[in-house]
Amino acid sequence: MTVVAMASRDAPKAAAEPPAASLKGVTRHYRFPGGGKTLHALGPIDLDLRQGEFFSVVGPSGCGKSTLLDVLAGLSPPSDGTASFEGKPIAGVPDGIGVVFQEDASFPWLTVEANVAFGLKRAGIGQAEIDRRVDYAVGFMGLRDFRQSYPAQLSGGMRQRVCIARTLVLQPRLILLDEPFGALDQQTRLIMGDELLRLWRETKATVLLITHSLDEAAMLADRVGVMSARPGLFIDIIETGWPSDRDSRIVADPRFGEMTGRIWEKLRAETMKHMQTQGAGPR
Amino acid sequence: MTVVAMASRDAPKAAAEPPAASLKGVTRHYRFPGGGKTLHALGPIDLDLRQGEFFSVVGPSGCGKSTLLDVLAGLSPPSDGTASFEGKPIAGVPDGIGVVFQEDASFPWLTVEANVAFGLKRAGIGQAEIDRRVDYAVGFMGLRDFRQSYPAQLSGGMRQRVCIARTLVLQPRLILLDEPFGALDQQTRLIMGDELLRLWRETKATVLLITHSLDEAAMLADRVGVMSARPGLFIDIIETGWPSDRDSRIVADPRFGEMTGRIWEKLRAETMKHMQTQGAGPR
Amino acid sequence: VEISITQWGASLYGAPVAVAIEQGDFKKAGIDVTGVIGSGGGGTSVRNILASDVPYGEVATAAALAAARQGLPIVLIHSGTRTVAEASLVTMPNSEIKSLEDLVGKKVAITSPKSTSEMVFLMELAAKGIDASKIQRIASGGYTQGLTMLEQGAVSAAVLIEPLSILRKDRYRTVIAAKGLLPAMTTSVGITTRDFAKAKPEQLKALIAGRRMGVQAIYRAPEAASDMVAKQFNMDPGLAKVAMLNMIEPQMWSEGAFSMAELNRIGEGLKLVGEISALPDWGALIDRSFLPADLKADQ
Amino acid sequence: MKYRALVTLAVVLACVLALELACALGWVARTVIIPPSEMVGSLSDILWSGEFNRAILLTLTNVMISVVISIAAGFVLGVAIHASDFLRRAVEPYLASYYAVPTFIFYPVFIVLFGVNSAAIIAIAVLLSIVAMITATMNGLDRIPTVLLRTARIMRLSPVKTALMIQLPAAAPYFFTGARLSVAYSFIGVIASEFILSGDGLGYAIAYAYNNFENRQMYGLMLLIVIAVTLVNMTLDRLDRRLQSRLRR
Amino acid sequence: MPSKTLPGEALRNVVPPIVLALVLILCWQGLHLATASGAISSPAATLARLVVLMGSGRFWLDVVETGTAFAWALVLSIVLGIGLGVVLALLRPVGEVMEPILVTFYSLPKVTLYPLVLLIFGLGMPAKVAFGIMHGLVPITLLTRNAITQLKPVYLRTAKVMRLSAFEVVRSVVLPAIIPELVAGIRIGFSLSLLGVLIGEMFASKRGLGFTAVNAMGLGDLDTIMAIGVFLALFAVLANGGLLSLERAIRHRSAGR
Ligand SMILES: Nc1ncnc2c1ncn2[C@@H]1O[C@H](COP(=O)(O)OP(=O)(O)OP(=O)(O)O)[C@@H](O)[C@H]1O
Ligand SMILES: Nc1ncnc2c1ncn2[C@@H]1O[C@H](COP(=O)(O)OP(=O)(O)OP(=O)(O)O)[C@@H](O)[C@H]1O
Ligand SMILES: [Mg+2]
Ligand SMILES: [Mg+2]
Repeated sequence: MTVVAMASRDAPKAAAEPPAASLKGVTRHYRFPGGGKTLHALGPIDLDLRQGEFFSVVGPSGCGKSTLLDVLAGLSPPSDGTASFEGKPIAGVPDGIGVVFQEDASFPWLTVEANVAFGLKRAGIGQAEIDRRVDYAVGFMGLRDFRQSYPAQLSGGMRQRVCIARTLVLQPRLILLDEPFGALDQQTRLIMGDELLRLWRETKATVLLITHSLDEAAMLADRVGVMSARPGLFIDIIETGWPSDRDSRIVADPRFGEMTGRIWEKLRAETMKHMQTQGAGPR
Repeated sequence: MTVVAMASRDAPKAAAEPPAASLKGVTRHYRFPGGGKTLHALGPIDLDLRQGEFFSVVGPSGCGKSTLLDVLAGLSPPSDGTASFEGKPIAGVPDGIGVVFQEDASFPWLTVEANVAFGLKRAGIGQAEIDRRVDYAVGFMGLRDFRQSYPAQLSGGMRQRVCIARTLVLQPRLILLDEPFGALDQQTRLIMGDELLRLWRETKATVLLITHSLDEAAMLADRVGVMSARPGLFIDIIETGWPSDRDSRIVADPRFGEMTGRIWEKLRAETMKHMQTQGAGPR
Repeated sequence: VEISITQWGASLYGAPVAVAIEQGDFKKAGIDVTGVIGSGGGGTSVRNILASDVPYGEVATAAALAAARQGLPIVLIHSGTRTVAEASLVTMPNSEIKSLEDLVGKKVAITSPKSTSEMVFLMELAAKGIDASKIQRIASGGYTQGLTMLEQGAVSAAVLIEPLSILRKDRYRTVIAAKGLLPAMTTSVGITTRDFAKAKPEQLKALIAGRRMGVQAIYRAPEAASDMVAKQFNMDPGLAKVAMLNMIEPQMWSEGAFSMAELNRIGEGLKLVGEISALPDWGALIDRSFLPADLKADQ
Repeated sequence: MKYRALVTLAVVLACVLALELACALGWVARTVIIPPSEMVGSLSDILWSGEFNRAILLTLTNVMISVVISIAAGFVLGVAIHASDFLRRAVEPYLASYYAVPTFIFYPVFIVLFGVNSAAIIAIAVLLSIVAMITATMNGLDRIPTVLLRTARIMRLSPVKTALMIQLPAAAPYFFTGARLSVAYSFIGVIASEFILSGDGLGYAIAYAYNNFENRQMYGLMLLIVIAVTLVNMTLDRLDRRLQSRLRR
Repeated sequence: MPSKTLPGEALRNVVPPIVLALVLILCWQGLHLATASGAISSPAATLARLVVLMGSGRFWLDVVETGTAFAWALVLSIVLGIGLGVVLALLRPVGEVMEPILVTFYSLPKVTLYPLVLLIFGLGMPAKVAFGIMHGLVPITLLTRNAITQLKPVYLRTAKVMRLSAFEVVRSVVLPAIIPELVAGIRIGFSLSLLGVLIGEMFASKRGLGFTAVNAMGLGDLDTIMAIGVFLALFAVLANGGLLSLERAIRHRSAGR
């Protein structure tokens, strides 16, 4: 039995079915240390993620995308509103959610293999089963020749694949990806996108992908959510209508240009607005 | 008299005119320290940059794009073949060339203003003239409100604009840009691209832009050079035929999708080829 | 010029020089002593002297001998101090130790192996006819460290020296003092290098003459001298007075003349601690030519 | 890498040869420095005769105890200080200026506290070396990328497991750097204290030889210390580099 | 750009060290009370002694003596250290060969070399200064070299493209770029050269705080020992605090991301 078979559930559902995750009136304020001032980073957001859909989020830098992901992952509670996963309110990190962060999160002191097996070991799964799942995930991510390597010996893109594999073997029902290919050049990103699509098709998990790249958003997703400058709101949610067996070749499709053009139109004003205020950034 | 007027020369020429810069059979080998082995990083390359044209280069990571730029800038001599700028062979950094590097090269210990004036001061230009040129460049790059700020207080995009301004005030006749917007998200890149186009139109300098982004290459350039995996060769040079008053809105043009599709087609195989060998990268 | 005196400021070896500086005796003798370099004693003093522009100073006899043995080009030009009377052995006030004999089978703190403190202790034992091997000597590293060991009960008695023993006299009981028990011996000598002795005999003569005036002044008016010493040493005047007066009786300071008997006594002492195996050939080490005529003879 | 080490060795050897030559030609006085060949001879005498075995053993034991105490206590203190913002703000200004105060002068205080024995020496050495470990521990904990801690939360690890399985290995190279410095400072602390203060150990043996003009013995002992410290240092340095290279991304 | 420090922020930086100092003083008092017959001087007695000391001209002579040696040692350590660091960084192979030697020297117990220093420099100021430099020079050299070798290559490439001369590159790019590291190096060199000078004074000297401290040790005068210790600690903490905030200000301004 492969990971795929185990992870597979029913095919994507109609909107009527209960959503995988849902946000209602969610906002997030950050408090500055010392002063009483708060920063309104996000929301209010209303969003239902459909079971098994591929949803991508684009928006200007600093608009609250990572904050949104934090709320969904249960890493930080919403300031207002409610977030729920599979019908249950999110308090703490729920079971069944996997996250791939923007930064390289591979453990430098473990081999690729040990990195991928890390979560499984914690979950108390039998060794035989661990081996099988790690084997599958390592192969799937094209890391077979590097099983015994340490992250320092890999390129940035390969390390990010290690992180994806590590998340994947835990068979999450909701996968949250925060700009996972940020370190790669565009060509490699497109190819990694193909792998991500293949993965999504095989596991049938619900995927939320945060990205800066319009191509990526447009090419990969069933729906693209376009966010405004901070405080982030969804100013548009676009249904792409791509077939589920799509791959990166659709960038050559004229409808693809149309799609990115449409997203770009929406974003342009927001980005311009944002750039004027980005001088003394928070970091 | 503005920078623009001073820098402006005749309008772009036909191919018959002497080229701005030219490479003939240029290759570049790197010697590994210790061993006698060498790495064939680039070429042989034959390339004429036309006076006043906007030429962009795309290619898989590690294919030798930066190496090509180094040769043109006179930072490293070709191993074989000859490189010339304005008819004279390149030995050492020639006068009249400006470079914007991939990494943030703004000097963190200087204010924006002092950064921009840095090269002018070294060139022994009078203070009044320096003030005028800095004033113009700072305004042109939208940095007027940040003249007295230090780079640490700016976003990555603004720092890169500081570097561009610092190069610009020296009024180079050939501007080499090595992935200048690498640190930015795609939306901001597109907007920076518009500014770059404006700059190019006003100064009439010859521009060579290295980029990872197909959109950027396709949208900005008169010609796009597509390079093969290492050792880098031009596998295709595509004339875009865009009008010179183009801007980022052409991404919505169906011909634009067609263009990127064509470049992508060329690159896909190359990138795949490259990914298989990128494991233990040099860095 | 600057000269070196061992234990300057900490012990009374340098008292004549202090007095001579205060009274201007050196200037009278034809040399201007502007400063004195002190040191922890022992070989450091000798090295200091060798490293100086005017390589003259007063050092422990043992150190001078050690230097000469290792072939350093020094000569002894006058004798300095001639007693170990400032040394004593103390214990806690409530201790059962009343005499040296009570120490048999016990532990005693000395400063370090082969040091003056050990030598004096062994000489005291020899004077009393006690077998030194029956008493365990512990090296503490210094006098105050020895006292701390004593207070913590790690040893039954500890060697001590003035002026420290005067400062702490209320806290400890003296088991035995060297004063009155041990005879005179040459504990310090004035030295210079052989080259300097050839090059600048006048300066050396002046130094010895100045110092002699200081010695004479001490014996003439001990109390006034002690105030001068206190000033030079940056020492409490009351303490200086007690310490100086204690040393008048044993005639601590020599005017400079050598005494073979006193030299040989220190030689025997050094043999006792194993520092040397045979008495040195004093004749080869001593150069009496800088001494005033009346002090040239052996005394 | 190997090549460079060889060149370094060659440079050192050249210096030694130059010194030997200078001594042989009488450019430097024998009373100042003896030729390296004699130092080596003296060292082998010292090792063969066993005269100093006790002192060597004592010094090494003290160094070892000091190393163990400062690494263990330094780690615990570093963790505690890291955990509390208040403590951190309280301690940082002092850590920066710590080394300027010669710890040795407090020796009398320590002998009151610990007695006149190795404990006081060890206390000085610990005082000197513990700071390196505290600083390195704090530094290591600081530099754990937050994304690793977030990953631990996503995997729903308990705080204890997070500490053991994420924080400890992630900061381990920094801890090792601290441990390495602790070893160096323990050597410095023990030998310097012996030299200045005590009546025992290798440091004292050098001071004694110096005082008694036994240059041959003094240089033999100095050579012994230089060689011992160099060997220990090089070994730890190599390990350190290996660990650090894992962190290089 | 010095950011406006709110009073609250300043308090948060100043209060904790003071609280810690008070706690330490309490512990000290506790030790004083706990040890028999007050073998350890009380904070009050130490303070009284310090006041007496500071009232005496002799003490200030010591301070001037130590201060002079220290100033020489520090200035020479900084100038030579930075110079050597720049040379070792620019002549890369030489630097790589010399680095292990310097690192080893740094971790040597340098007191053992003191006899050698005395034998070479003789006694007094030169030996003290030399000993201070032996402690302070190497860390400054290593930190300078490190800072330059880790300088982003793009700065040097930029300078090259602007066709600057080698001298200009060092003056207007290399040195300004490493100022924060230089200040950090100077901070460490400061502490260590002071330590070196004091240790030097502890052996052979007629004046200076190190000499006075050793003298007091010989006499078992704990009041004076503690007073000198406190005086040195205060000086070191204040001077280092100043350097530290300078370093922070520079880093804050130029923290390149
Ligand atoms: N812990 C925090 N404390 C205070 N402010 C924060 C914190 N984290 C984020 N912010 C602020 O909240 C806003 C949203 O941040 P967030 O990281 O969610 O943006 P983002 O859309 O993910 O940006 P990017 O595209 O650059 O990753 C930003 O202005 C940021 O400065
Ligand atoms: N100084 C050097 N010594 C040895 N090899 C080098 C050196 N610089 C570059 N290379 C190698 O030469 C090849 C081309 O490098 P180059 O930096 O030109 O590629 P690139 O196309 O600019 O890559 P990227 O898109 O990642 O910037 C790479 O394989 C690289 O590892
Ligand atoms: Mg983010
Ligand atoms: Mg490149």
